[in-house]
Amino acid sequence: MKLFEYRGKELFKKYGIMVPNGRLVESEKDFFDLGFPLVLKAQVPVGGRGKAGGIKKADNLKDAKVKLGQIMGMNLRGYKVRKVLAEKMIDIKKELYLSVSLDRSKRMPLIMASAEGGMDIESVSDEKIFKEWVNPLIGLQSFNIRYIISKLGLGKEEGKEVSEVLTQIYKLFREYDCELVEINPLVFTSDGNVVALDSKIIINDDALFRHPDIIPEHVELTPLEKDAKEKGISFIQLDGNIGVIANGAGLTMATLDALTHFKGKGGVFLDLGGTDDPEKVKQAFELMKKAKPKVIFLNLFGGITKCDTVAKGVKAVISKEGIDCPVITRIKGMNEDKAKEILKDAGLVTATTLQDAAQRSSDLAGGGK
Amino acid sequence: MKLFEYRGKELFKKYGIMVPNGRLVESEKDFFDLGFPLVLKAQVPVGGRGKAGGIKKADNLKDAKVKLGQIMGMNLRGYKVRKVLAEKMIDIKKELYLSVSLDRSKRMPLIMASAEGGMDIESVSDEKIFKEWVNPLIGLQSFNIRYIISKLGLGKEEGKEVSEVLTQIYKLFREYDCELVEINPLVFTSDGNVVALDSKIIINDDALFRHPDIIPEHVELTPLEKDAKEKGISFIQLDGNIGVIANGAGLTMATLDALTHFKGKGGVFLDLGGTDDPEKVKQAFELMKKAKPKVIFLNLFGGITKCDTVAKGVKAVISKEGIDCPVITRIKGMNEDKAKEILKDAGLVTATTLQDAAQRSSDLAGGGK
Amino acid sequence: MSIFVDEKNKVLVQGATGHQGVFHIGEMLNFGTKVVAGVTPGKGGQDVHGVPVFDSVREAVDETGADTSLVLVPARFAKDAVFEALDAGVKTVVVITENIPFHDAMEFVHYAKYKGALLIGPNCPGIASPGKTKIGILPGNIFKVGNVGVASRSGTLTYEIVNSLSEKGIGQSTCVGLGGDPIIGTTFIEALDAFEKDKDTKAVVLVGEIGGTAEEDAAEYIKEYISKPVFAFIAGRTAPPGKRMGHAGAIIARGKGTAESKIKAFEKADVKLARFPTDIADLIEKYV
Amino acid sequence: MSIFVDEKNKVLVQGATGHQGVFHIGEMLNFGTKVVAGVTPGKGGQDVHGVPVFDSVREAVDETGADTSLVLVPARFAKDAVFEALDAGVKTVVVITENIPFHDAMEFVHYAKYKGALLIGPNCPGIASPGKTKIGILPGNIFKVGNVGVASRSGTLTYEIVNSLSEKGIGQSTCVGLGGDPIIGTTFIEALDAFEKDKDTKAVVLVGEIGGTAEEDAAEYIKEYISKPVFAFIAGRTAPPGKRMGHAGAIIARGKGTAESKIKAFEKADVKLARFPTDIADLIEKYV
Repeated sequence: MKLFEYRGKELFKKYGIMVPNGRLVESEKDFFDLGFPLVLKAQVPVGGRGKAGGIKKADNLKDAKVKLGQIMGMNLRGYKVRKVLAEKMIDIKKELYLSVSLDRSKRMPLIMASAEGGMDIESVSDEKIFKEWVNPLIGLQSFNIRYIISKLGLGKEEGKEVSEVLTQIYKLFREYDCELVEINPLVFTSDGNVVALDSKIIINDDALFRHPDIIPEHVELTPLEKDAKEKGISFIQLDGNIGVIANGAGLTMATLDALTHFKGKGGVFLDLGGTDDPEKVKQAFELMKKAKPKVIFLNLFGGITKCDTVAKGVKAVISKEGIDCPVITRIKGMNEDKAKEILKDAGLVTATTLQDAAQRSSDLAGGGK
Repeated sequence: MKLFEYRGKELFKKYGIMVPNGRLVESEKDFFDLGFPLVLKAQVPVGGRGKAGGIKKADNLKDAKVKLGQIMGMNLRGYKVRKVLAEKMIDIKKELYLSVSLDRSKRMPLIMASAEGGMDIESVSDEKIFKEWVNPLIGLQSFNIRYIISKLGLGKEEGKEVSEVLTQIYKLFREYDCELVEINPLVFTSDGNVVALDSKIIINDDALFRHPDIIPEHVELTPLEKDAKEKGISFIQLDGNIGVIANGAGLTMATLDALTHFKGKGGVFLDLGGTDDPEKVKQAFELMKKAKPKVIFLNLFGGITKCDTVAKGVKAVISKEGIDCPVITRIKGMNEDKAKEILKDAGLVTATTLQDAAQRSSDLAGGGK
Repeated sequence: MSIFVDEKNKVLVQGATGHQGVFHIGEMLNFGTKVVAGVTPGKGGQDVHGVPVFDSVREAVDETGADTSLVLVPARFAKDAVFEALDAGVKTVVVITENIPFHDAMEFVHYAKYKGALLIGPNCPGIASPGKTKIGILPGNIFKVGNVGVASRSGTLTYEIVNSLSEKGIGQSTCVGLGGDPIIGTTFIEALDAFEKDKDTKAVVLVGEIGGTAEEDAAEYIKEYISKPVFAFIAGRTAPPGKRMGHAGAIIARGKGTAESKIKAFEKADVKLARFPTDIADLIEKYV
Repeated sequence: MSIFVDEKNKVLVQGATGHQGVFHIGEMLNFGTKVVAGVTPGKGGQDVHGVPVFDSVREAVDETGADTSLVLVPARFAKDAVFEALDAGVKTVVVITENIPFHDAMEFVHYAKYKGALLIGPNCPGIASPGKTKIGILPGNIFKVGNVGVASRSGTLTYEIVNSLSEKGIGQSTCVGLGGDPIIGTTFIEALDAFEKDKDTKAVVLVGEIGGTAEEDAAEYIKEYISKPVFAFIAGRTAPPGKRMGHAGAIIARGKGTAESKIKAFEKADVKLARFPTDIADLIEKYV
C-alpha cells in the first residue's frame, strides 16, 4: 500500500526524522500560523505531481487560498485530489537521495544513496548512486552506514546526522514491513537541520494485518470492485471490453496476452484462485455479468479448482438469469469432460485451444477490426 | 559478574516478571509494612545459602529483629553478609525451574525448564529437564516456547503466563549480555500469580561496558588485589605460599599444575599477559614482593613479551630494593640468552626446565615434606 | 533421476489437520509420496489418513525420521513454522502458503541457507518428480514420467503446460513450482543448475512472468553454465505497469520486470520462447 | 600441505594503523605472509610498511582481492568488523581481539557459518603454517616446517610446546590457536577433521584447558573419525573451581569443564597425555 506523503511524514516524525512544519489544509483558517511562503502539495498516491501542477508555492494568504482552490479537486493521473498538504518553505543548502528498498535477487534490503537528491533516481547515473545491502539475519551494522556516508562527501557533523536518518529509515523499513522507504530529497537547511522534504513509503499489503495503525486511505472503489473485495474475489479492472474469468495469476496474465495477440482487449479480470466452491464461482460469474462486458471468456485449468465445479456455478447463473452476451469457454484439466457436458446443457460451446478461444473472444468483441 | 539476588529481582521487575513484595532491610523500621510471616535472605554471590543458615523465616517483628541480627554479618562461604533481603512469605501451589544459559558446544542460548522447581538443578534427573536451543540469528521463536511449555504439564492459562516469563528472561539474557538467567523456583501462588522466588543472574564481564546501570556490588578487595586491578595486572589469589609470575592463562595454569605435582602450593599468581613494557613488569614484581611469598617462581615464555624485557624489570626492582625470598626463574623464548645474562647480573640463577624449576620452588617452599 | 526430491524423501506436513492438510495428505499418499508425519500444535496423537500427527516438528522428526516438510499453515504463522522445521534439522522445506509478508520470507530464506537446507516457495504449488514423489498441491494426474524438467513462477499455468506436455507424450523428470512472491527460496538458477547435473533431464522449461529480474538472471546463467536446451514462456507481456496481476511478485514496478526485458534476455541466451503456453510442447517436439 | 591457510591466502588486517596492527603487519611480512591490505575507517589512502590502507573491507577486497582477514580492532568494535569482513566475501577470518562480549561472538560465529567462512578465534594468537604463512600474532621464530599439527586453546602455552617441538627437530604442518573464549568459531573437531585429511600431517597435538566440553567433544570425535596419533596437554588440572584462570573460557563452572573429565575422555580415545607441556615432544618421539 502506498502511503500518501503526509502519512509517510507522520511515520518519519515517529522515527525522529525532521519534516517541514505543515499540515493538511482545507480552507483559509488552516493556514493561520504556518507563515509564508508556503508550498501546497496535492496528496495522491502517484509520482510526478510537480510537473502535473499538483505542487504550488504560495506567497501570502490570498495566494494560498487561490492555489488551494486550484489544487483541491484537480485530477492527477486518474486520482482526484481530496487532500492538500501545506508546508512552510524551507531554505535548502544541499539535497540528498536516500532510500531502503528490496533487492529481490539478493533477497535483502538495499540502501541507495546519492548526493544528487531531488532528481528522479532513475535519471541519476549509476556511478552516482551508492548501494549497500543489509543482511536481514544481522540487520543494519555500523559498517553499512560508514560505507554509505563515506561516499556522500559530507562533513563530519552532516555525516552523523545522515547516519541517524539512515538508521531510522532502516528501522522503519523493517518494523513496518515496507517495500520502499524513500526520502527524496533529504535536505540540509541553511540553519543546519536535516529535513525530509518528501516521503515515499510503500507497505507490503500482506503484512498490513500486523500494522493496525496503518489505515488505508479512502480510495474510491467502483461498486463492482467493492463487491469483489467483499466476496474475496481477485478483481482486476483494465481498459478493454472482454470479461475474463480464469484461475491463477499466471494463467490470467497468459489469457490477457493471448487476447492482445488477437487484438482483443481485456476488461474485467476475475481470478478464481484455488477455490473449489460452486457458490463462489456463481458469485464471480454474477459479478462478471454486472460488469457488462461485450464477451465473457472463461479460461480454466482444473486442478484444485475442478472444472465441473466451475461449470456448475456458471450453469446455475445462466439457467436462472439467462445471459445477454456471448460466453466463450475453454476448459482443461480435472473433470474436463463432465464440465463440458454441463456447459453444453447450459447452451455454451467450449473451444478446444486457448488460441482458438482467444481469437473468437477477440473477434466477437470487435477487436482487430 | 554475579548479581545479588535483590539486584536480579530488580531486573526481573523491569522485565515485567513478578517477584515477592520485599526490600533490603537494615533495622526494625524497615519491616513496617511488609507484613508477616517474612523470609530473610542473606545477599551473597554464592549458592547454598539456605543450608548454611542464610535464609530464615520470621513470624513477627520481634522474631524478624532477632533473625536479622543472626544473618547480618554472618560468614557465608567466605562472604560476610552485609545485605539482607526481607520478603513477604508466599503461598506456593507449584514450583518450576526455568533458566537461559549458554551452550558452549552449540554456541547458542539454551533454555532449560523443569516441573521439579526448587531443587538444585544438578540433582534433577535428566529426563525431567527439558531443553530447547535458540539460534541467535533468529532469536526466540513461538515454536521454542511451545515446545518447552508443552512439556511442563501446565494448564492453558498457566502455560500462557510461563510463556510470557520465558519470553522476558530470554530478552533479559540477550539484552544484558548474560551468562545465566535462572529462576528457581518460579512459583504459582494459590491466588493465581506466577512469581520468581529467587533470581540468579550472571552478566558477562566483557560486556559490562555497555550496561552502565549494572554497578558492581561492593566486594572487598585486599590492598594487593586493588593495587593489581588499578595497574591492570591479572591477579589470582590462591591458598599456597609460592608466588608465580607467568605470561598467559594457559602457561599460568600449567605452572600451577607443575607446582602441585611436586607438592608445592601456588599462592599469588600474576599473569603478565602480552605486555612488553619493563615498567609494567617492574610493577608486577613489586606487587609480588608485597605479597610476601615464601618463594617467587618466574616462569616465562617470551614471544610478544620478550624475555629480556621481563629480566630488566625484575633486575630493576632487585637492584633497588633487594629481595628477601628465593627467586626461581625459568625463561624460554625470544631473547632468552640476553635475559639470562641480565638475571645472572641480578644474582638470580635460571633453571633449565619447567620441571626442575617447579620442583625447586616447591622444595624451597616446604612442599612435599 | 530427478532434481531436489525423489522417492526417498520422508515428508511431514505442517498444518496437517486443517482442510487443506487432510486433503493433500490424501492426494500425496495416492501419488506415492512417503508422508510420514503431520504436525499441528495441540493435535499430537491424532492421525490423518493413518499418518501420525505430532505437536512439534522436533518430535515428528525424532519419531519418524522425516527430512522434508510441506508447510500449509496460515501466512501469519508461516515464519515460525519454517524456522521450526529448519531448527529440527529438516533439509527440504516446501512452502505452499501465500500472502506471507515478504520480510518474513526474507528471514527464513536466509536462515535456510544458513542451515544448508533447500527451501522451495513460498506461494508455490510444490514440486513433483513423476513416478517418485509429489510434495505440494499440484494435481497428481497431469504428470508423466520423462526427461523434461520444468521450473515455474506460476501455478495453474504450470499445470497447463505440464498437462500439454504429457498429452503429447512428453514426460517430465521434475516439475518445480518456485513461487509467485518477490522473495523465494529457490530460483530459476538453482533449478537450472540441478537440471543441468541431472542425467535424466534432457531439456528444461522455464515458466516466467513479469516482475523482478529472475528471468534476466537466469538468462545470464544459461549463457555461462547450461548446455541443455531451454524453453520458456513468459506471462504478462501485455500486463500494464503498476497493476498487480494476482501475485505480489508479478508487477512491473518502477520500470523493472517488464516482459520485453525478459524476452530479450532469453533470446540472447538462445532460449526458445513460446507465444502461447501450450506451444511449449510443440517447440520441444521440434527441437529435442 | 597444511590446514586452513597456506601461502595463497591474501590477508587484510582490520585495525591496521594501530600500534599492534603496524607491528604485526611487519612481523607477518617478515614471515612471508601475503599481507595485501589494511583497513582502518578514515585512514584510507595511508600505507603500513608499504601495504595500502582502505576505509572499508569492501574496498580493500575490491582493490586487492584479499580473501582473509586478521581482526585486531578493540573488543567493542569487533562484531562490526567481523560482520564487515564476512559481508565483503572474506572466506577466512582470524580474530585476535580478546574480551569480546560472548553474545557478540555467538552472533558472528553463526554468521560465519551462514557465509560458509572459516572463523578462527576470538581471543586467539592466530594460525601459522610454517614455511607458508602466519596470520596472527604468534612469534615467527618458534616454528619449523614439518608434519605435526597443533591445535590449542591457549596462547603462550602453545608457543612453549611448539618451541619445544622445534628444538627437538619436530616440525609442524600447521599450528592453530583456537582461542580461549567460551564461544569460538573453530573447535578441536574442525581442526582434527582438517588434520586427518591433510597428507602432510602425521600426528596431532591438542592443547586443552579447563572449562567447557571442547576436549570431551574432541575425544568422541577422535574415537569415530581420527586415525592419526593424537597427543594432548591439558592445563588447569589443579585450578580451583569457580576461579577464572585468565581466560573467560578457562573456568570450572557449575561442575562442568574439569580437567579430570577431559583427561578421562582423552584416555578413552587413546590420546596420549603429557604431564608437562614440554613432554609432548618426548611423547611424539616415542610414538611416531
